[in-house]
Amino acid sequence: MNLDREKMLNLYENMVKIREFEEKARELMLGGKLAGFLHLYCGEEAIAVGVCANLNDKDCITSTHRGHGHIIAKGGNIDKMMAELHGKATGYCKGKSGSMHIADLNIGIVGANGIVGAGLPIAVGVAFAMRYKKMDNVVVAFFGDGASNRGTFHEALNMASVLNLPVVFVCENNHFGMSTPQSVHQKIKDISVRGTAYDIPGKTVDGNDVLAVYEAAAQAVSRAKNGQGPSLIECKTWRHYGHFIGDPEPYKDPEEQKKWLARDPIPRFAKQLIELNYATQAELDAIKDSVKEKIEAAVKYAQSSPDPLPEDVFSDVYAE
Amino acid sequence: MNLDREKMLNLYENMVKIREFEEKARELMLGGKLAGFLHLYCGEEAIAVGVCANLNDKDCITSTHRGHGHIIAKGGNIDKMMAELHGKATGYCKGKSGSMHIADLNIGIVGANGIVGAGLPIAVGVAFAMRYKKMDNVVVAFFGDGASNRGTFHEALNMASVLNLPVVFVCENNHFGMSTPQSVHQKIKDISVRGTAYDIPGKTVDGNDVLAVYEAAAQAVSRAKNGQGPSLIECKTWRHYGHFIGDPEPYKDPEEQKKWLARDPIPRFAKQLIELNYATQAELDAIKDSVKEKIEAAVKYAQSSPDPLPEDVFSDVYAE
Amino acid sequence: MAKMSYIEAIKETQRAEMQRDPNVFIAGEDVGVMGSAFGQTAGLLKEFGPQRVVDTPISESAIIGLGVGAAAMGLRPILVIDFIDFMAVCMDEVLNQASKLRYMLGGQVKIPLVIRTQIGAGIGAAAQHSQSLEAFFTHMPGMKTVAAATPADIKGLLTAAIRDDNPVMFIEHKTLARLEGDVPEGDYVIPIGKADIKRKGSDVTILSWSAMVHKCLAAAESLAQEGINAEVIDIRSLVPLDKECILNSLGKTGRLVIVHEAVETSGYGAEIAAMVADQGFDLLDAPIKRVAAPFTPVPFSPVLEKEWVVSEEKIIDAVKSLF
Amino acid sequence: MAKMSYIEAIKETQRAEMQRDPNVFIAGEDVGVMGSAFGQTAGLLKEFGPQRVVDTPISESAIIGLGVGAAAMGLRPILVIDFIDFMAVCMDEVLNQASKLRYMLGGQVKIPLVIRTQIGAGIGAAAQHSQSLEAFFTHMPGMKTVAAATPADIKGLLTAAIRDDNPVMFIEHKTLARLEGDVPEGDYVIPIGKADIKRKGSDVTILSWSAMVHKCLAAAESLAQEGINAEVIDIRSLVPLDKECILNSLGKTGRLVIVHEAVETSGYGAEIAAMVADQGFDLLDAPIKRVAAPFTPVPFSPVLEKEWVVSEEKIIDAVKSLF
Ligand SMILES: Cc1ncc(C[n+]2csc(CCOP(=O)(O)OP(=O)(O)O)c2C)c(N)n1
Ligand SMILES: Cc1ncc(C[n+]2csc(CCOP(=O)(O)OP(=O)(O)O)c2C)c(N)n1
Ligand SMILES: [Mg+2]
Ligand SMILES: [Mg+2]
Repeated sequence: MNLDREKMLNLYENMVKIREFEEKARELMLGGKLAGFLHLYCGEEAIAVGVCANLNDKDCITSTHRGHGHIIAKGGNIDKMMAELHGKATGYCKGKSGSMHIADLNIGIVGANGIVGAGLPIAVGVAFAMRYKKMDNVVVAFFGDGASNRGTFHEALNMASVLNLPVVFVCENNHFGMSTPQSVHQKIKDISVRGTAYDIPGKTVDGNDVLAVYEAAAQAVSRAKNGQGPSLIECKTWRHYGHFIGDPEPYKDPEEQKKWLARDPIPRFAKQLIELNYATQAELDAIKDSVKEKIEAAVKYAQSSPDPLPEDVFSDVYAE
Repeated sequence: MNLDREKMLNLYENMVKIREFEEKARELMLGGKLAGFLHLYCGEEAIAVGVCANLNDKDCITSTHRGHGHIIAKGGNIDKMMAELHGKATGYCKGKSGSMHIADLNIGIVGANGIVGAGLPIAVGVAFAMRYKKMDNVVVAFFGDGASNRGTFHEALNMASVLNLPVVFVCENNHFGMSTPQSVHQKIKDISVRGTAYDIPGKTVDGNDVLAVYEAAAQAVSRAKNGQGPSLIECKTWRHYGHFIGDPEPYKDPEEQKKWLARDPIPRFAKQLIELNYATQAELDAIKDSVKEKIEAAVKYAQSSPDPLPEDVFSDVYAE
Repeated sequence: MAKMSYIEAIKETQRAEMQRDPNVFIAGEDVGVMGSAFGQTAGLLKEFGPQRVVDTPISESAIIGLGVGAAAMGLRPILVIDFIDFMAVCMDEVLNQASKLRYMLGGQVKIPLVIRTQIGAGIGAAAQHSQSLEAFFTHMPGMKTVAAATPADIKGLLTAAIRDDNPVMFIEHKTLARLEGDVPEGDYVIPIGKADIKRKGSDVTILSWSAMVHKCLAAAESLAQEGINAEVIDIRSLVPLDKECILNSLGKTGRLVIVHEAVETSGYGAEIAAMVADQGFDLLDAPIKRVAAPFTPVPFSPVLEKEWVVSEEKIIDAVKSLF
Repeated sequence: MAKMSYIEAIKETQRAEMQRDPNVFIAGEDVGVMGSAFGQTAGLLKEFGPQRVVDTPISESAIIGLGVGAAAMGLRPILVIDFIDFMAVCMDEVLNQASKLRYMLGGQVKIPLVIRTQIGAGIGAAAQHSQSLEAFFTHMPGMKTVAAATPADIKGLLTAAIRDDNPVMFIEHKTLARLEGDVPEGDYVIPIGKADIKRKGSDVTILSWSAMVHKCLAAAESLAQEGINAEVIDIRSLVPLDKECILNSLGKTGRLVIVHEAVETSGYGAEIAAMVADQGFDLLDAPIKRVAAPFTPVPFSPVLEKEWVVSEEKIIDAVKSLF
């Protein structure tokens, strides 16, 4: 792993930023401050961060209903995100999107998506455009284990394969589609084997190990940029909370939950950083504190921002 | 191969019946006697016949736009088929279906389908019902190489896998989806590898060898009937004519066409039958002659049958 | 009569029909262990087992396809697609398979399946989880479409839908989940195709379905205080439509306001207005008004969503514009 | 003016736009080597290469998804889905992605894509290859829908659709393939949203689109011989709709007959009738008539199909019923 200190601490900071953002969003939701559905990324931070650390601003991602982590890892502005969650005019999408459709086209965030599996074909289209325009870039499509059973997964991977497009398909296998355990929704254990069906290399990694994710993504990204086509990476992980806020999780085995909480990617990476002398505990604490401040500032920004005007309902339907 | 003479000759007769039916349909279409689209099964007869020889009347099939062969192999009545192609009231579907939606629920033909890939999920549902009703039966879903790229392929195989249902998925790989060669529509060579994605056993066989198809299907059917779940069989084959009648086939390599015509499953099986002393050429000729007579009779039946009444347009929309 | 919530009525009706007929089963995402996101199937897995309450992968085409195949074999599937927005991913199975199979096959099969799904905005679920797309299904010969506005109608219509030998879209509304109401006990079937006059009146006919019925009733109360006596019809069944009930009401009132939550353009209100502009033309004393959503996706922000969803005030204004 | 067929106009318009704008490309099944089933893209692969004329797998969701992603990046895809019946397998990409993305994202993107597809019965293609489903797309905010009845309209509307910054459903009709007509040379754009009065008249307004326009014109000629002078409007653009043109015509005639090939219930004729029953109520001297298909799938048998498809006689009868 040839990452310098700055990059390593950056990974850490981003993971913490996601975690704190999500915890704050949870608190706001439980406090009745946010409308709609909220799907938290807590526990899965190493994936978004490990993958996006390989991307530049012209590289793109498509995201999911559980998208906050991807957006933060890709460099999204948390003020605008928080404002969007509050439905404010200053939000990323002027309050029209809420949690599930956040995008920032300027930095390659093509959008979260409320339809499971819908991002994959769109990612293929973005990659098609990159090749068409002779851009030296790559698209990452994030999606879940549940989404890997949608027809769009199949069609998108096959299409990317035959057109040999620069796409990295990243499956976040948190072992559940909503309440349905992986063992109930598919017989295979490693979703990466599905690459076989398209002659796409598939790889399974520990999704709670940010460096392992980083490594796997680095290879896939360079493969794509070298014109060698798409890859499939499966990251095994676990969501710490329910599917959405309000989910009582009758389906989760407390033992499993305990086992996975012990593998929380953030303390785990913190330990590594300290052991390998990248940072001291105090330095990591300072990072966390500064992140927390930023999150508080984002909340303040959001809450002091104006609502959209009722007549804004009518704008942005058609381009002139 | 432990098939008795009667069964062997039956395979032959069915293959010839399909061939002659299709040649006659072609002649009628070119002569302006039939409306709509006509997709001929010529060249692929060994598949339908080899597979359906393993099925009884309570076993079911779902078919495709290229469905005549499946229906004949499953025991369909050629009079009613021919009448249906002519849009007659005596046709299988009272003239409402034409070539693409023929069905005979009494002998397990759940229906041809004009939407590529649509039969697969329906087959899964039929299998679900068989298990629900504790029937000791199996469903075969026929589909093409092109159809194997539709999302429904993926969803149906995965669903059949997790529910462990008695389905045999039979892919007729004739190397083209309409004009698009397999190499353009997918990077894999053997579609049977796609079973891996669902933990379903996949097998590739020579689809122009009726006995090889029979063998593979026999195994898959007994697997299914033993409660061991679905299988995927890929049969490599070739369509002798264009995608539909009227297709000028600018995309076909004449050399390839020649190579495959030399592997025509019917003369090939005839040769085997004679070499292995199952039949003499004269006996085979007699079979063909009798089949031809039946086809002529079917045409006569169809052409002398009444048209539906205009008011029949309104019936069969809803069940009372 | 028993008092129960809309959700309880959904659950209890499914339970009763599953007890009555062993061929009835439920399949869909999270219908089993979780009992569905809002509890619509809670407890059914325990009672009927995994053979009859099937937790499926996220594979909507395969879910509806499974239903079509099973129905063709004589079973009576209840297929759950949580939000009507998701129907877009399995439209072929609905439009080209379930709805057409009987006709294409010359009457050889019945396809007795029910698709239970929810429409509606109002909870900040944004553009892909808030639509009211019922009109699509009314343009599909072979399909029936019903929508229930009260717990009692849930019981009567869902029972009828499950017993119907045809595919039925059963439309629930997500904001009605906790609505309480009296529900008749025992066997209770509302024939599909019968509208319900939820308020008698003589001056204007207000016609609606699903959650909007309640807004229409509230608007009617306000209007009564201003001397306008509105009749409120809940059509309940979109296809087939109870034309007789509508035209009879119009014979009394001469004025028609159609209210629905979907966007106005090509919403099902258009069909009703068109039918009346032909068959009821001579009964009309005034233009036919539609009160519906603007032609935009559903926005997230509560401020925008409130503006988007039809309000009582808009209904009142439309009615008054006719006098 | 050049004489060309409907199909040639499709091909030549695509060619011209691809020459003009390097961001325009075509993707779909069999668009390349085969040049599409009826030659709509013949020769384009040779001229523009496989990068711009892309033969795809049979994966309609991925085709439209590819278009959405590419359009978001600034390309201008023409996506070919042979028959509108198949749109059911990629409805999510159209309804929930292409049409909504701009709005959901607060105006951050444009999605300038065209979906070229065919409607219509008349060639014995039966229930899954003969539908006229254009109404679905008119219920999707963010989407425009146009239909061309002549080679000239093909050129003008397809050019406009390709240059439009929004998703556009471009509806062709399979029975018009060989229709010949004069086509303006050079740059020729018909603004989307403008109806065309294809025949002037004063006694009744007959309104239609796509292939039915020709039947309406023929019916108008017959009616003229009986002393009824019909105005025939080809709306051409379903969304946005040229309400002004329709209401102006009605101001003259006071009578409206809407003709379309789709099944009547919830067809786009309903929307037009509803609009007129509100905004044009005072102009109406008679009920609004719709002439459309019965509420059944399209049957195969030529005898049945002929009964199913709207005929000149039915149009004439509907018009006469208003006098
Ligand atoms: C097409 C579609 N079907 C169902 C849903 C409802 N739904 C939202 S998230 C979800 C589970 C997704 O599971 P997975 O893909 O594993 O992602 P995760 O939530 O675990 O991150 C479901 C069923 C949806 N939004 N879209
Ligand atoms: C969903 C859908 N897309 C496209 C078509 C048009 N179409 C009909 S058959 C066909 C090719 C099918 O290829 P394959 O599955 O290999 O079957 P084959 O014709 O070779 O037997 C296509 C593209 C269709 N009927 N349905
Ligand atoms: Mg998951
Ligand atoms: Mg093929």
